[in-house]
Amino acid sequence: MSAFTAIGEDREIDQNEFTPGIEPQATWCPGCGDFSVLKALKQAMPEVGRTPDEVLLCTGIGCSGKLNSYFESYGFHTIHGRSLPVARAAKLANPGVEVIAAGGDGDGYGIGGNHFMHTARENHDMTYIVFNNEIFGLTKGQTSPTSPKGHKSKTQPSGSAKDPIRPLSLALASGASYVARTAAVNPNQAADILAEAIEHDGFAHVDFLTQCPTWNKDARQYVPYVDVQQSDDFEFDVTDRQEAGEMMYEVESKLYEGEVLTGRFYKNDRPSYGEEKRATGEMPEEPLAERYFDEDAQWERAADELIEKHT
Amino acid sequence: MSAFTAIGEDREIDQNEFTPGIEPQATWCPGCGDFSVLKALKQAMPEVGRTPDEVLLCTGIGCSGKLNSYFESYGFHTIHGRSLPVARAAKLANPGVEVIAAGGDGDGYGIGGNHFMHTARENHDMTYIVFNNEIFGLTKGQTSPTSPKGHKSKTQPSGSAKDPIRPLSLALASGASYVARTAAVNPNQAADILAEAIEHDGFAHVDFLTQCPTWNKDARQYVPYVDVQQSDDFEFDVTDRQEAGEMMYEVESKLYEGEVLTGRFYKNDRPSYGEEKRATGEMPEEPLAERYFDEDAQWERAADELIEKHT
Amino acid sequence: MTDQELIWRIAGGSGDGIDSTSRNFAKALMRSGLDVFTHRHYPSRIRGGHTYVEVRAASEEVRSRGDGYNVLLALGDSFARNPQEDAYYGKEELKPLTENFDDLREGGVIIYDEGLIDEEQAEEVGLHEKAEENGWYVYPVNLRAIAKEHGREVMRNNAGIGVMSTLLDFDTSYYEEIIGEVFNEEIAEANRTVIRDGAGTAEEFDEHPDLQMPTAEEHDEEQALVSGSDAIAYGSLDAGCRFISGYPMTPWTDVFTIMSQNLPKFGGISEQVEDEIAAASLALGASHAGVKAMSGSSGGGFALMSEPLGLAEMTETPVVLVEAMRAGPSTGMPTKPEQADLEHVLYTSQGDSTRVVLAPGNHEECYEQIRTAFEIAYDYQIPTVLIYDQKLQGELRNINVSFFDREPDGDPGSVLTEDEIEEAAHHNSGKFQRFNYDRDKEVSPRTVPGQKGGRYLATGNEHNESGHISEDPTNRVLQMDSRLGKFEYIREELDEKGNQTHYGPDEAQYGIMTWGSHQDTVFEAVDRLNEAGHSVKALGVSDMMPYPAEEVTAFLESVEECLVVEMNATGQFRGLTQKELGRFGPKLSSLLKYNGNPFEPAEIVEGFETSINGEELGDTTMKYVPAAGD
Amino acid sequence: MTDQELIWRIAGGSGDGIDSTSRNFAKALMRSGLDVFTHRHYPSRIRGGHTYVEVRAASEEVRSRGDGYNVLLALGDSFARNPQEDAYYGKEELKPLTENFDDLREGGVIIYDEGLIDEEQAEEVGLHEKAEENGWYVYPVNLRAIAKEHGREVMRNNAGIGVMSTLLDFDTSYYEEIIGEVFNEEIAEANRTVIRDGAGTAEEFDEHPDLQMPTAEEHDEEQALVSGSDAIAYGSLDAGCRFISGYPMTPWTDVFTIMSQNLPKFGGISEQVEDEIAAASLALGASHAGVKAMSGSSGGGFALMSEPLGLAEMTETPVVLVEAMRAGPSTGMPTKPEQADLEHVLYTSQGDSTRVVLAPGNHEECYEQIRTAFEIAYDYQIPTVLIYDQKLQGELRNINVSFFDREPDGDPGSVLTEDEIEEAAHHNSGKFQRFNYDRDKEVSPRTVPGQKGGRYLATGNEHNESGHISEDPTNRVLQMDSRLGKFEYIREELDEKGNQTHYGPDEAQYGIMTWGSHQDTVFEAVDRLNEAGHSVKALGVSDMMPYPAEEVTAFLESVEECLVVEMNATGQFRGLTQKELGRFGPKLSSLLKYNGNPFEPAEIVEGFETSINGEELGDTTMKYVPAAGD
Ligand SMILES: Cc1ncc(C[n+]2csc(CCOP(=O)(O)OP(=O)(O)O)c2C)c(N)n1
Ligand SMILES: Cc1ncc(C[n+]2csc(CCOP(=O)(O)OP(=O)(O)O)c2C)c(N)n1
Ligand code: SF4
Ligand code: SF4
Ligand SMILES: [Mg+2]
Ligand SMILES: [Mg+2]
Repeated sequence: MSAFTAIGEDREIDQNEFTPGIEPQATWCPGCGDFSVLKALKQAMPEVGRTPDEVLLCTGIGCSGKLNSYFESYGFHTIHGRSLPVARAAKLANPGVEVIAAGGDGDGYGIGGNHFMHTARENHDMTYIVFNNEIFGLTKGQTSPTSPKGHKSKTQPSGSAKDPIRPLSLALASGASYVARTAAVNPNQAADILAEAIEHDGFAHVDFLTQCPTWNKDARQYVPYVDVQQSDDFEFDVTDRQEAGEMMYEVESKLYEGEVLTGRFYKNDRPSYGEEKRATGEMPEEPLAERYFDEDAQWERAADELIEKHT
Repeated sequence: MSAFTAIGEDREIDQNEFTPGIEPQATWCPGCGDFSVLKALKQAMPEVGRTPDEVLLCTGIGCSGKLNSYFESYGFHTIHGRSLPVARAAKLANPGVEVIAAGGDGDGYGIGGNHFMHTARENHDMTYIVFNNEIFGLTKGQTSPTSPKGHKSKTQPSGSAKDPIRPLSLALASGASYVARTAAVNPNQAADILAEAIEHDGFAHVDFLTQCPTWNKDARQYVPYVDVQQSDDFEFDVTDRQEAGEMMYEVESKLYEGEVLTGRFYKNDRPSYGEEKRATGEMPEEPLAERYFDEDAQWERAADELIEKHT
Repeated sequence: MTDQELIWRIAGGSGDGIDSTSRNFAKALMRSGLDVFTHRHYPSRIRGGHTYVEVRAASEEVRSRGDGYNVLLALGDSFARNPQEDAYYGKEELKPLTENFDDLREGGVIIYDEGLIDEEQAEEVGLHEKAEENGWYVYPVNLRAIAKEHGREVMRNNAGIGVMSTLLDFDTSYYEEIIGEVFNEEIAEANRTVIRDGAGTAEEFDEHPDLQMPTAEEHDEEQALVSGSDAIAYGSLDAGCRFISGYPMTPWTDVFTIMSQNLPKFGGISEQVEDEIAAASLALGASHAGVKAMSGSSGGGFALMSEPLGLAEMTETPVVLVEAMRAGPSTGMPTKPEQADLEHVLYTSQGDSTRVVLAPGNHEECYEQIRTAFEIAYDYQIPTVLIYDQKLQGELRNINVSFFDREPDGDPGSVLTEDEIEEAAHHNSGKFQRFNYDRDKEVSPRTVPGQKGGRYLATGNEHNESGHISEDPTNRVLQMDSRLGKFEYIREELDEKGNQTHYGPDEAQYGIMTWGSHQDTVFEAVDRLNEAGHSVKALGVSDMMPYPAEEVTAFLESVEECLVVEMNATGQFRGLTQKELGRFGPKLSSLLKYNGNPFEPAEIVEGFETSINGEELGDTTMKYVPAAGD
Repeated sequence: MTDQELIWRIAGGSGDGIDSTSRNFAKALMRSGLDVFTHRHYPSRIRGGHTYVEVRAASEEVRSRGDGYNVLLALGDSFARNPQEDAYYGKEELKPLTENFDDLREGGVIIYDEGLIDEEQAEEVGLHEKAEENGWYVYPVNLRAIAKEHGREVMRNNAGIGVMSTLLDFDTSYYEEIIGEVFNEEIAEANRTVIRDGAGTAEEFDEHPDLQMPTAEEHDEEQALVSGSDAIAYGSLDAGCRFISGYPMTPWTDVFTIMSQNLPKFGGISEQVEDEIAAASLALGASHAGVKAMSGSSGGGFALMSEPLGLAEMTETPVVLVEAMRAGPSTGMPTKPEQADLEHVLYTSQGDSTRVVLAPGNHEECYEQIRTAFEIAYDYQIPTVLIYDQKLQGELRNINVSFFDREPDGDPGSVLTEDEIEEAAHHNSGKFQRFNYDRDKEVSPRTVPGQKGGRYLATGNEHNESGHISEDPTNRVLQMDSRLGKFEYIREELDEKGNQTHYGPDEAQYGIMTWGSHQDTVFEAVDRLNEAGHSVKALGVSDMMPYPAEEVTAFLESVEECLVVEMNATGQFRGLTQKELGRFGPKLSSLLKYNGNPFEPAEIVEGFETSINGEELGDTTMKYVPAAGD
C-alpha cells in the first residue's frame, strides 16, 4: 500500500477545505486582484478532484507569494523567483502529488525568467500561475517586466524606457504545452482555466491578470475583458502553434492598448518530462518517494555494484 | 576634446591588429569551430571601421569565453553567463565604445538565459555572439540546452529527455531587433553577418554554429549548410516579424534533422535602449564616462539640490 | 513646556498615513527647536496590519530610540474591515491599541480613535484596568468623525494632532506650516480645520496629563531631517557616483529609490534590472567603462551578488555595494532590523576575501563612510561594501544642514589619462600592462575602453601583468600578494579617517563595544551607567575589513571586561574580534537581541549590569553570552 | 626490486591519454601488491597544454603526494602543432619535458618521446647539462614511431611503459592484464605489441638507472583504486541518496558525473539543470517531497547556491551539498587546488548560519563523512555541506575493498509515517504542527506531501508552529533558538563519530593542525619530524561547524606551539580556530601555500623547522605567518 494515502483518494471535496483555519482571511489590500486567484483556485480543486493533502503549492515572494498562507494544502513558500525549480523536483520525487507553482510577474518573468524558460521547455507536468499585476506589489510599486512602456514609478520617475516582455509568446517559444490568460474580473473563466491547466499533462502556464489598486491606480482594472473563445471576432486553432503564436502576439499587444483579451491560446499533447525521462530509463517507474517509506525496500549497495571497477 | 580619442578615429584598419601579441595562437582543439568565430570577427572589424582600442569584448566562461584571449581589444572575460549585464552597462556608460558580448550555448542560453531575454527586450545597442556547439565544451562534454533530444553524455547516459531550446525564436519573442545564424563552416557569410550585426543599432543576436569535434564527435560538422538568403527554396521578409518567426521555427527544427539553415532572419529598426532612455531624460546626452575625465566638469552637490526638502 | 522628553507613538494600519504624519510631526518639532529621532515598526504587508512610528524629542541631543514611550495616538487599522473580500478579521483593528500597551510608561497618554476602535471592545481588552494600574491618561475621541466632517477620513491623523495640542500644550504652528508645504491650499485648509476641531474637542476633557511638551530653544543653525538612506544616497551623489543598478528589496529599496529619483537630475543613470546578479554585474560594467558606480541589496539579493563580487575582487574593478540588513535567515522578517549579515558580507564568494567592509554607526557616518567607500574603491580598485540595517535605514534624525556642505568628488580614482597611458608600461605587443607586479601601494593604474593605447584584458581567471590568463605559480603568488597587500595601505588611510568612535571617560573600568546602528543607543546607555556610578566607556567600530586591530587592542587592553552589543543570535562581531584579536576572548561577553526589535538604552543598561554581576537576564528578549572560561 | 619508492610522472598534453595510462599503471602496481597514490596537474584546457600525473608507489603505506619524483615519461604535447588552425606555437610541445625539470630528484630517470620532442631542441633547453648536474639517466626513444608501427599514435604511452619495463625491471603482466580488460582484443593485442617493442628498444641502452621498482608483497586483502570523488559518490549512494541535481563545474563535476551515471541503475534520478540556483532549489524540492537529495558545485556555482542554502536553513529542509574547492577568487585557477572557500561555505547567505560543515581529510573520510552528512541532515533537518578540494577529488589511492562493505541507509530521517501523523500535534484547523516549540533534541518531525493529515507550510519567512508567517518577537526567539539549538546535539553526535584524526606521539612538544586534503601529507611530515628528533603530533580537523571546541582545546593545551597548515592566503582555518578558541591565538602560527600546487611533505617539514627556529622561509612558494605578538 502506498505510504501516501491522500494521493488519489476518492471522496467528496468541498472547496472550503482549502480555506486554512489559521489565516482564513487574506490580508491583501481591498480590491486586490489576488483575491480572485485564490477564489478561482479553491473553486477549481473539487473540479479536478484533489484534496489538500495531495496538493503541493509552491510560491515565490511577493504579494502573490502569500497565496500559500490563504490556501490550505502542503505548501512551500520559497524564495523570490525560485518556485519552479523547487516545484518540479517535488513532482519528479513523487509524481502522484499535484504540483502547482505560483508567483508574481516580477517573480516569474523578472528574476525567475530563466527557470520559466527551462521549466517550460522541459514540459514538467505541473501548473504555473503568474499573478500578473504589471507591477512589483510587495516592494511598493516599482516597474515590473510587464509594466507598459512609459510606466512611471518610483524607480522610473520619467517613465520606463523598456518594452514589456511578452509572457505568452515566451511560454510558447520556450515549449510550454498549455498557455492561457485569464483575469481577476473573470472568476468563472478563471476557475475553468485553472482546472484545465491542472488536468493538463505537461507544463501549463496561466498568466493571470490581477489588478493592483494600490500601486497601479490608474491602470485598467482589466475590464471590459473579452474571452477569445467566446468572441466571434477571433478564430484560431489552439492546437496550431503558428495560429496560437499570432493570437498571443495580438493579445499581448492589445493589452497595452487597453483591450483585455483572455482565454486559452495553446494546447499540445507532447509527453511530459516525467514520461520522457521514464522512457529513457533515467527515472524509476514507482514514485521515488515511496521507497523511503517501504520497510521492505531493497537498497542497492555501492560495494556490490561498483567496487569491482576499481579493483 | 574627448578623453577617448580611439573612438571614431578614422584610419586604415588591418585585421591583424586584432591578433594579440601575447597569445597569437588560440589553443582550442584542432578542428574546433571557435577558430572560425575568431577569424570572422577579425575580418568584420575593418569592415565596420573599428580599431582595437574602441572595442570592448565581454565574454562568459567556456571554450567560447577564451575568445578574449585571442582577440586584441579591450576585454572583460566575466563569469559564466554574465557577459550581457556587464556589457550593456559599459555601453550605457560610454555609448561611443563598440560593445560586443560573446559566450557559449550553455553560458548564454543555459545559466545566462534570463539576461539574454531581458537584454534582448531592452534592445541595447550591442552585438551578442553565441558560440553554439550544442555542448558544454570546457567542462568536458555535458549536454547543453541546445543539445538534441536523445543526446548522450556523461551526465545523460541514456540520452537527454529534454527538447532543446529554440534560440532564434526566443530572441525574437524577447525583442531582439536583429537575429541571424551562421556557421563556422561558412566564413564569409559569418564575417558579413557579424559586420551587419555590429552595425545594427540595437540588440543583434548571432547564433554561431561551432562544431566541437572533441565532445560532439558524431555531431554533424554543420555541412552542407544553406544560406536562406541565397537559396531559392526560402522566401520570407526579414522585416516581417511573423514570417521571420516561422522561418526561425523551421530553421531550428531542421537543424536536428541534419539540415543546416543559416542567414539573417529578422531585422527591425525600433529605437535602441540608449535612444529610448535619452528620450525619457533618464540618460545624459554626453557619454557619462567623459565627465570623469573632464577637468572642468561641474559636479552637482547634494546639499544644493536636495537638502532643502529636509529642512 | 517642560524638560521632559516626549516619546510619541502613532499607530495604525499600513496605508493609514502613519509614515507621513510622523514625518511631518518630527519635522515640526525639529523646526520648533527640539532634537528628534524616529523609530518605525511595521509588518511586511502593504495595507493593514499593525504599524507604528515613534518620535522621540527633547531639548538636548536625541540620538537613539528611547525606553518605551509616553504618548500614544492609536488610530486603529482602517484596513482591518474588508467585507467584500471576505477579509473582515476579528479584532485586528484593535491592534494599534493593544499591541502598544506593553511599552507605555507610567503616567503616559493614550488618545484613540473611537471612530474605529470601539469603546466597549477597548474595555474588553482591559484598557481601563491597565490605565488605572499605570496611571495612564486615556482620551477616546471620534477622530474619524472629525476628519469626515471637514475633509476625508485619512485626515483623522491630524484630528489626533489637534487633540494632542490641547492636552500637551503643543503649539501646532510649525506643524500647520508643514501641512501648507505638502498639500495644496484647499486640502491644507481642511487639515487645519481638522486640527482645530480636534483641539477644540479636547478642551472638553477635565483631566489633563502631567506630561507636557519639552521646552524648545532655537537650534544654533538650520537643521535637516534625514534618514540613514538619505545620508547614504546623498553621500554617494557627492562622491561622484552617477550610475546605480539595482532590483528592489526591503530595506535597500530606499537608497535605490532616492538615487533613481535624483540621478537623472544629476546627469547620471539608474537601471532597474532583471535580478541582483545583473544589478551587480552592471555596476561592474559601468565601472570598467570609467564611471563611478554602485549597486546594493538586502539579504537574499546580496546573496545573489556573491559571484559578481568575487569577479570585482579578481579583476580589481572598483565598485561600491551597499547591503541593508534585515532579520534572516532567508526571507526572515523583511521589515525587521537585525545585524546578522556581517559574516555573509565579509566572506561570501569563493576564495580569500579581498574587499573592504564599512559599517556606519549613525546618519553622519552613513554620509561620510559611503564617501570613503567610493574613495577607497576607486583609488584602490577594490570592491567596497557598506553594511547597514533596516533600523538605521529608516530612522529620521536632525542634523546640521552645514554638515552636508561639502565638495563633490568627480575623481575617477587610479585611472590614467591618454597622455599618461603613452608613458605607461605596455607589453611589447602594444597591450597595456594593467596588472603590474611593481606597484605603488599595491595599486596598478587602469585604463578604460575607448582610451587610445589602453586596451587590456580583465578576467576573473588568475592573470599575468597584461591581464592574460596565467596559471604560473610565481605569477599567482605575486598577483595574490598585490591584491591582498592593499589592505595595509587601506588600513592606514582608514586610520586617518578615524571611523571608530570612542565614547565615555578615557579611564574606565569596563568597556562596551558595538558596531553599526546601535552605536548611539549604546552611548546613551554609557551616559546612564556612568551617572549611576559605573565606570564604563564605549567603542563603536565601523571598519569591519580591514579590521582596526590596533585601535581595538588599545581599547580592550584599557578595560577589565568588555560587553559586545549586537543584534544577532551568534555574536558575529564578537566572533570577528576574537578571530582578529583572539587573546582578548576571555574579556569579551555578548549582549544579543534577535527578536526583530532594536535595543532600547535601558536594555543595554540592564544587560551591562547583569554581565558585571554575573546574574541571569530577566528579560528573555535578550541573550547574554559570557566569555568562554579559561 | 628494491625498497625504494617510485614516483613516476607521465607528462604530455591534455587529451594525450595521460589520465587513462596513469590510472592503468597505478592499478597495475596496486594489483602487484604495492600501495599507490596519484597526483594530477593539468591546465584549464581541453587539448594540449602541459599536463602530468604522478604515481607514487611503495611497499609500505603511501598516503600522500611525495617530495618531487624520480621517473619521468615525457610524451610531448601532441596538440601543440596545429598548422591548419594557425595554432603552431613555439616550443609548447617541449613543455612536458622542460616543465618537469625542477622536481626530478637526483639520479632520476627521463624517458622522452623523440617522435615529438626533437633531440636538438632538448639539447637547446639544456637537458644534458642538467642531466649531468643531477645524475639523471636520459633515454630518448621514438615512442611515436613504435606506436604507429603497430597501431595508432596514442599508443605511444604504452611504448613508454615498455621502455620502462626494461629499464626499471617492471613486470608488465598486471599492466597487460588491465589493457585486456579495458580494450577489445584487437586493440589490446596491438598495445601489448607496442609495449613489447618498447621494451625491446630499451634493451639497446647500455646504461641502466640505479632506481628499480619497489618490492611488492601481496596485499592482505583485495584493494580498490578510488578517487575522493568516487568515495563521495559511493558514500552518497550508500547513504540512500537517490536524487542529485547539478550543473557542471570543475572539480565538482566528477561527483556529479559518477552519480548521474549510477543513479538510474540505483533507481534514482539525476537532473542536470539550467544553473546552480536551480540545482540547489531542486534538491530542496526533492527533499521536501521525501527523497534523500543532494546537490553541489565549486566556487562560483556554490556562490549561486547561497540563497537556496538559506532557505533550507529557515525551512529546516534536510539537504546535502558538496563544495569542491579550486583556486579562487572568481574563476581563479579552475584546475588547481586551494582551500580558500571555507569561510564562504561557513557563512554565505544572510542571517546567522545554521548549517553543518564537514571537511574530510582523505578518501575513507570522504565516504564516511558524506554518510554522516546525510544522517545529520535528515535526522536534524539541517543543510549539511561537505567541503573538499580539487586535490582530494582527483587523487587515486588504494583502499581495502572491505572498507566499502557497509549497509546502505534508506532511513528518511525525522519524517513521520501516516500512522504517526495521526497521533501528532495539529492546529485545531487540521494543519500539522511542523515547527513545534517543544522538541526532542530541537527537532520537530516533518511530513511530506501526499501524506494524509500532514499538510503544512514551509516558508523562508519566520513562521509559527504551523509554519505560517509570524513576526511575533517571542515566537521568533523560540524558533531561532530551536534551529540554533540543534548544534549542541549534533556536536555530541559528531563527537561519537570521531571525525578528528590524531597522529603522532601523545606527549609531544609541538602540534601541527590541518584540515581537509592535506591531512595525510601532514602526517607523513610528522613521521619525518619525529624521526629527525623533533617532538611533534598532529590533529586533522574535519568538523568545521559545529566546531569541535573541546577536542581542539585539549590538543592545543597539550602542546607548546601549534603550526596550522592550509592551502590559502589568509589562514582561514586558523582564523576560525581563533574565533572559536581565541585564547590560543598566541600559540598559533600558519604555514600557507596558494600558488596552485599542493604541499609536499618536505615543505611541511621545512615550514615546521622554520617556525620553531623563528627563521625566514627560504621557499617563496609558501608563506609563514607567526603568532600575533602579545
Ligand atoms: C532575491 C530577492 N530580491 C528581491 C526581493 C524583494 N522582493 C520581494 S517581492 C518582489 C517583487 C514583487 O513583485 P511581483 O513578483 O510582481 O509580485 P507582486 O508583489 O506584484 O505580487 C521583490 C523585488 C526578494 N525577496 N528576494
Ligand atoms: C557559475 C558557474 N557554473 C559552472 C561553471 C563551469 N563551467 C565553465 S564553462 C561551462 C559550460 C561551457 O559550455 P558553453 O557555455 O556551451 O561553452 P563552450 O565551452 O561549449 O564554448 C561551465 C558549466 C562556471 N564557470 N561557473
Ligand atoms: S499591493 Fe497591490 S498586489 Fe499587493 S496586496 Fe495590495 S493591491 Fe494586491
Ligand atoms: S572542447 Fe570543443 S569547443 Fe572546446 S576547444 Fe575543443 S573542440 Fe572547441
Ligand atoms: Mg506583480
Ligand atoms: Mg557550448
